Amino acid sequence: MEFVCNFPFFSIMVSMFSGVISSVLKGKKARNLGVAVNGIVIVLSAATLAYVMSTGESFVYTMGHYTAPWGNEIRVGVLEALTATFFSFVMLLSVLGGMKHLSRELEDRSLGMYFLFLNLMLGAILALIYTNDIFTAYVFIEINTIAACGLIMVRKTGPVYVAATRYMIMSLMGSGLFLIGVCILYTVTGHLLMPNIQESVKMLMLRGEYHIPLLMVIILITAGLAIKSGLYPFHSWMPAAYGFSLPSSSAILSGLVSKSYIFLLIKIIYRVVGKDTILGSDIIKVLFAFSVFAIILGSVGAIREKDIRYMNAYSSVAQIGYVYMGIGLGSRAGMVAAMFHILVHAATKSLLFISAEGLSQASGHTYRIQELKGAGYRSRLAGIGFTVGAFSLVGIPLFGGFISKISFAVAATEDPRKVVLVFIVIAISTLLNAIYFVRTVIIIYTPAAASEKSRRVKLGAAGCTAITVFAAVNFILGLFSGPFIGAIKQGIAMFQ
Amino acid sequence: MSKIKKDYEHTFFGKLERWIAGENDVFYEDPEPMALEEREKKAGHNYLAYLEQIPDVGYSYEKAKAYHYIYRILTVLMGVFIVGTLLYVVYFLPPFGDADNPVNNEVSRRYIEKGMEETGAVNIVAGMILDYRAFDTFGESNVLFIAASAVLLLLKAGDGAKTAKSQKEIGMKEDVILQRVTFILSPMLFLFGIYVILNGHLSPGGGFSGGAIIGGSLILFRNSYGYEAIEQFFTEKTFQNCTLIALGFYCLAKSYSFFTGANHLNSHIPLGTPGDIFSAGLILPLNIAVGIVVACTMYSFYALFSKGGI
Amino acid sequence: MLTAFKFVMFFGLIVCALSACLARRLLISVAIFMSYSVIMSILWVVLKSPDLAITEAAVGAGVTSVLFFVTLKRIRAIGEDEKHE
Amino acid sequence: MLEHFLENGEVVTSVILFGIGLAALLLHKNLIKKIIGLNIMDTAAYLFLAAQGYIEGRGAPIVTDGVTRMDAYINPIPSGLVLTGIVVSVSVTALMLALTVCLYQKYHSLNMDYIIMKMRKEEE
Repeated sequence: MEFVCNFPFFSIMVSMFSGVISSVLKGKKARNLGVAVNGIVIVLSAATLAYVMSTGESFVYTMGHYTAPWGNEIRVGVLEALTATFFSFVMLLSVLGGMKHLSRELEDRSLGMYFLFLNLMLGAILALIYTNDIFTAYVFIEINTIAACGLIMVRKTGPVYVAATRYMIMSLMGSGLFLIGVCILYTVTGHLLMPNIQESVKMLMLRGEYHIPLLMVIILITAGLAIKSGLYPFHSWMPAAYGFSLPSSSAILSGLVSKSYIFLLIKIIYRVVGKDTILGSDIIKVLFAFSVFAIILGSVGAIREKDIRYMNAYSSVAQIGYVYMGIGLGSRAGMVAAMFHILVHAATKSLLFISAEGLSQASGHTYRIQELKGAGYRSRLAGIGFTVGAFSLVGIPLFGGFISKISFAVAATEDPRKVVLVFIVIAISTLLNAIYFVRTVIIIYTPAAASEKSRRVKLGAAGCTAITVFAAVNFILGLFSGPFIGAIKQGIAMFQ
Repeated sequence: MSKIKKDYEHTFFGKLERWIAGENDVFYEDPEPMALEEREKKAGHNYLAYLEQIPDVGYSYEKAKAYHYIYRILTVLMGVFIVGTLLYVVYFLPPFGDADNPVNNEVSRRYIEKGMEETGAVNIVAGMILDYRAFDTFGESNVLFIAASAVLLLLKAGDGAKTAKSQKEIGMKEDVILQRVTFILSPMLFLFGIYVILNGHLSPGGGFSGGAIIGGSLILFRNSYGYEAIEQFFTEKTFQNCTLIALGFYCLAKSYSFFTGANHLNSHIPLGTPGDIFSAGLILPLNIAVGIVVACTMYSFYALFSKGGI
Repeated sequence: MLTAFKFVMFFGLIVCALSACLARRLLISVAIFMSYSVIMSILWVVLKSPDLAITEAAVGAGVTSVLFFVTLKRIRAIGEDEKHE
Repeated sequence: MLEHFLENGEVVTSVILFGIGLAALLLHKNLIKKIIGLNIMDTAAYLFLAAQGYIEGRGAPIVTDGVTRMDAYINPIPSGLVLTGIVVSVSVTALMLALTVCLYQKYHSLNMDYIIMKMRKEEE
């Protein structure tokens, strides 16, 4: 076995271990450790990605001395390595972008805790991406949930506690459903490792046994993960959780945490239940219906909001709807579009949250959109960043969001029953997105009264880098989407 | 004119218009402040009665109230529906207690037949969670650790605000009977916890249950003698160091075992004779590490809840 | 005999769960939840899983319930502090 | 059907408990009751899992007298999984209780709806 095969395991262990060490470090040291570990993880994941791309095969890494059905293992393919690299990259940039705010807002002790949660969350997200064992997934889902709750409540004000509690209640309901789904799945298949489960499911489908329990398992697991990732009817916790927390936290929560659950769902669809089984069920249609509601109503909610953070949060509801729409199309092209949109949205929404913070700092710490007049002049880089993010999500050519919308439309043409609906939904949602994003962009570039013009705010080196790189990533995803889509296609082909 | 406008604002359509215009909670009006105060006054000193009389949310608007009832009924219906569907599913599940069920396959056969030989543990469950499926267990101790950190962050009284009040122990009473009983019981519980941890690979128990028992004995001790007595040997520093050393050891030991396993190297850890205390390779040290983490965490949960500091 | 005992325990579990959710006083609710955990741990002994039984008795019935009690105490203390001020 | 349910008493009970716990978690306004509901839901899932491992007439999975035949012991896997799960649920419970204490400190109430209402009032 090549030494590079150890890298995914190293990246999980390094981030977990650094989380444990952070508990005794002072704030600044913990911060430096966290950033360093995040950098190491990016390098390790990128090396893994290069290796997997070059061999063109996925590999399995046993956690311990026992192989397939007996021990735990992780599995690394192109899609996993790509997602891990991209997610750790987005996490590093989100932390850098909100660094100034973090140091100002949190006292020393809380800063250390913040990075403890962040490191453990990074480890948990990596483990969720790589895992090949469904019960391991449950345990790391819980770590992810608690870490996300920690990131929300680190600010310690009343509204934040309320937001964290609501988040926990919804999340725990989701984990409960997921757990009972896993229990039933174990009961009928007798395995916990994904390839073995898939084999048994195939056998059971052939023999026509346990049809109803399997259907129930799919429903429960999908519902649990949909609740946790905030699909439309279960989105009520999202605006408060994203709105009240620190900008880095909002960026990470909306960009990575909810996306890691969706990634797990895609993995389960392909590697546990089997694509054919899930296509034969009606679950996929239900997901599609919910996603249509999510796209439209999330955008409407965003239009109604007057607070820029809430607007971003509601826009997340709509974008998660897009991802589920890709899954709900039920074709491989739809899945590719969904995966690509996960990447685009992770980069774009983090950019929006961070530059919104920059804009509000330049306007005297207000978050009301009306009062951000002229903020684009006072903090130029944040203004540019927000504009790039907004245009990308509206779907203007040159930006990443455009490519993902095109991919959704192309994927929809494969299914004659859904194509009209998808086109209408994309058109309406583009219009609605344009209303609230362009409105905001116009407001931030409306010249304000002369007295306010002088108040310029510096973002700091870290913040500037983060916004620049995020904007660059958006352009790269828009202009050179070919390699990414190719890698995603290769990765999804490896899933089977 | 203005009166008409005001009246209009209180009608359904007026509210709808304001809601569309972006005012969030037009349907969610405040209760009359008088009523709220009166209710609190009525509750008097009986705290529990006060808790029960916490006013229902002040939906002065009738329709919102109706919505609330509909929500309740829907939730009950949903619960009944979930129970019903799950019961329907249970009807199709394999029968209870049958040896031919899908769960009793080659995996459990290997664990039972080869388990003692491969892991050295007499207790098959301990061998399974700490050797075959050790990654799960590693995640689990991290769940405990991160929850303890989150509780520490939430409940730790600020360093500047160390007034007499925040230091006040809740529910502390000098009680001779309690102290006498604790004097005998607490060390025995402690010893029993150690026994459970050390015999985790031989008999039921292990790090988690033993750690919880030790934590329980510490809680009992603190409850009867006060935190001054326990502060002599257990402070926040102790908690942090113990957790760090135990979890760090756990992490390193397991990394070593995963690394050697995946690269097909010999791990050079002697398994010993099954049945001895010093056997089963890494399982005993891991059990001790887990036990320390669990004991510290359980005690610190209690300490944080009762005083706001360890 | 064992079957009858098991059914008594199932009945007890459901009654405990319902009454823990519906009890008017929180203290009683927590106490009922404690007995729920104890019944659960006995049931696990019957199901031949002594590891689970000992863990549930120590963690579920012991530490979790103590945490509930101490939370209630803490809340009461906060409530009383507010009244004195 | 009824006979089948009587034979599978453990599983049926666990499913009913799961429903009760889920309803309490969603329905109750009181936070402590919500947390109790959460615990009931989790233990119900664990009971479900533990019941799957049981095999009539076999012993606990601890090797006695050196016998390592499969037909002497019950399935050890569910026990291990539940052991993991119990610790997860106690950690989550502690975190939720800590949040409850903090909410009570700020808003002097355990009623979730009331807390949300008070929070909105303060924000304005």
